[in-house]
Amino acid sequence: MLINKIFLFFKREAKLFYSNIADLFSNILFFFLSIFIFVFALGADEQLLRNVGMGIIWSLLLLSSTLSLRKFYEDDFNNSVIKIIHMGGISYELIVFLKILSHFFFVQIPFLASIPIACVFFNLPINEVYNLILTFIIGSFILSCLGSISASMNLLNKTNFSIGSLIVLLFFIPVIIFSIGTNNSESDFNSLISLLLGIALIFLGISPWSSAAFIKLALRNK
Amino acid sequence: MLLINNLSFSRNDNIIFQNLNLSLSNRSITQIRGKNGSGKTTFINVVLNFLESKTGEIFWEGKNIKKNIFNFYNKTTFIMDHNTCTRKMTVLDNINFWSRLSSSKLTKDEIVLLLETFNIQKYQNIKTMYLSSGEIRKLELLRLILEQKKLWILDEPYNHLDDLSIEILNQTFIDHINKDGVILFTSHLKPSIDNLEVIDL
Amino acid sequence: MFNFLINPYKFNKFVDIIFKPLVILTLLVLIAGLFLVYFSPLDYQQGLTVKIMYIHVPSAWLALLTYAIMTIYSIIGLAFKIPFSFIINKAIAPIGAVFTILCLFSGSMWGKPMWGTWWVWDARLTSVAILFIVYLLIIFLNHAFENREVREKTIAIFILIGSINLPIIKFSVDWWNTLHQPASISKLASPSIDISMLQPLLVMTVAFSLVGLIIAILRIKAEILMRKNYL
Amino acid sequence: MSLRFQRLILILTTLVMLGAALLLILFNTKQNIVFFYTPSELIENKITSGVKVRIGGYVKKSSIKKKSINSYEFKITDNKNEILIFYNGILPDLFREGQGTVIEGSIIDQDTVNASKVYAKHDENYMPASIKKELEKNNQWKKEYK
Repeated sequence: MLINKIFLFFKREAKLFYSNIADLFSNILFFFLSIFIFVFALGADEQLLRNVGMGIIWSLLLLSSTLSLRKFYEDDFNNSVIKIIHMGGISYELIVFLKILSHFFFVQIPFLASIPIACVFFNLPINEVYNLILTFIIGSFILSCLGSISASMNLLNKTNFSIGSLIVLLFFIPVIIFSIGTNNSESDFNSLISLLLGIALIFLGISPWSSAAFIKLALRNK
Repeated sequence: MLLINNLSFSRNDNIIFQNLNLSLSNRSITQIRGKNGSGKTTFINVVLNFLESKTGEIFWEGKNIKKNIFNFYNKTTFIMDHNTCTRKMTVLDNINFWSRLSSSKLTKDEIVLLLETFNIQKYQNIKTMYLSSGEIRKLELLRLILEQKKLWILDEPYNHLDDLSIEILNQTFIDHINKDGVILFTSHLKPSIDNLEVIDL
Repeated sequence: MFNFLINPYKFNKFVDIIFKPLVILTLLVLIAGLFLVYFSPLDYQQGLTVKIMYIHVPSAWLALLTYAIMTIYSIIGLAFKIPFSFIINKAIAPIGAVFTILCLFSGSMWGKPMWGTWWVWDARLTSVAILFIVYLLIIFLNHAFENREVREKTIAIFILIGSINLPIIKFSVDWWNTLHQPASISKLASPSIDISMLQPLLVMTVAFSLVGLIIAILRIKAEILMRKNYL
Repeated sequence: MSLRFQRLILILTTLVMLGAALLLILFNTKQNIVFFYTPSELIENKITSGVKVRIGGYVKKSSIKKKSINSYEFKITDNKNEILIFYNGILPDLFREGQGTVIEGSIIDQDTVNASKVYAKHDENYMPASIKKELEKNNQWKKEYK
């Protein structure tokens, strides 16, 4: 049954998450250290920190979770586990889809726990913290989709590694615009959230197909 | 059972192989032999539809495999020339993953027995990254028995194996043939198996 | 009849016939365009500054047109496996990038005296800036992969994803409040630009596209020569 | 489940997702990507003072007062509501009465804004200066050409 195999896939991802947990912690540590650096660089002016807080937290979250994107397919591709799973009866498109979901649950959601602590450093008002968490849930899902596209694209790239992160950052521009927009008092909160949801759905729709195309291409030329 | 008809493959206009015909019936074992770089691995990958052939078709039980590729995969165990176990998972986790992915009906006791015959039961709960390459290779070959498929396709199965393990592997091959199985493997060696058909690339 | 658009040999033959007349025609149109621009009237509001339009608008249109052509060729290349389309993608991406930077630069020169600023973050300007970054990434990608097939298909897929940006650029001025003014020339309504200024604009557009075409032909021919072994 | 069936299901879900995304985006973009607000929108939303905003509209006829060198006071209108602007600085060339403009500044109270930056907005109409004179002579000058 396909559904059993899907559960099996998630079980394996959970095991791998558990054995890679040090990676995750070092990414979160990177996030906090860069926040400290920002605070020291800007000076401890409370009003200033409050004004720029959400923007800084969002961009640092983005940068530190792009750190983990290189690992997205690399291991499974190098030891051909992708081929084995495919031979087990799951199409590449579905593998990508499951991989995106598991990346979201096992890599992005733990970051969520660190957001309230980060907000304390910037003395952000409670409604901004709420906005940040809500937009980050949607935004990190988009990040997982984009990460899947860029990581699969980078599988055979031996010369220019930074190009994958460049593409993630490029397509993330609208997400940042709308996420920060939720703090604007005159903009409509609900419609911004549904805009973000719309973008998430678009990328969720196209990323299985494009990532699977890249993976097939990479397997063929390995 | 497996019929390969007029198969050719080329990469960037370099012809790797051309007009290859092959018919594997039940209870047969076939070796693809050739020098390094003669296209053995490529041939295996074309047969398994991981690479697109230029001309020709492949039939499994009378049906073109492209019509329903998962039907074909469902009857096939593929051992690659490199290791496919996940290095960060334990031996037992790897085995559980493989057996459930292929919906194998082996019980836990049988698996433990298998591990004992291959002499790796003491590493059960150790991550595979700490095993030696010969032990990892044996773990890889466990999949043959674990998945209980009819068609075995192996790419360089003798790599990293000691003499004793080679003998066990040959014996496994013969057992499988006697159970109506079909085996296709590549190697540059000359293993001593009865009724071995050899195709030179 | 249109085989030269997808077949490199026929493309070479066709281009060899038309190249010299094309160069002469381009020179003539360019000179005519510059003359028309020189003698074109001053705007009732903007005075002399309006003449920046004759560079800004054609380069903006051609930046979009180049990307649209790349998108079409990517679809053709991926769907029908025609290698010539990847040659075109590689050859014309830098041309599009140059048109985009020309558009941004001239727009900036125009914005300072008229709007009072070099740059604002409104939807039209931002989306064109993103188009420029997309062009740059396409050029980078051309140097990123060792394997030719991987490189070409990757770029084609990337171009397809990036084409989301095209309608955003085109309609940004209609959908949202922007500092940038809406289009003066559209298919449905009569142009809100006087005929004496429309003429030089159209001639300049033709001249720009001919110049772009000549550079594209030269680059495509060079690319075909480089890949002679693969085609 | 065969490969084709999996693909079919995935294609259908993709189409549904893209359709939903299209609906969500089309219904919600209009009010969100704005470079500026019109005076009416500003008054409707009752924004508290001190907030930074951009306001766009036309400069009201005969409302520009020059208080001193580089210090101006004028009104922005969208033909319904108007907002009083104070500005210190150099105005762009195109800034004149009846012309479209966008200002950036902080709100003082309901309908007064302290501008920190003034942009002139020009419309999509281009016309030679000589023709404008002729049109005005013949009384054919349309009001929409601001």
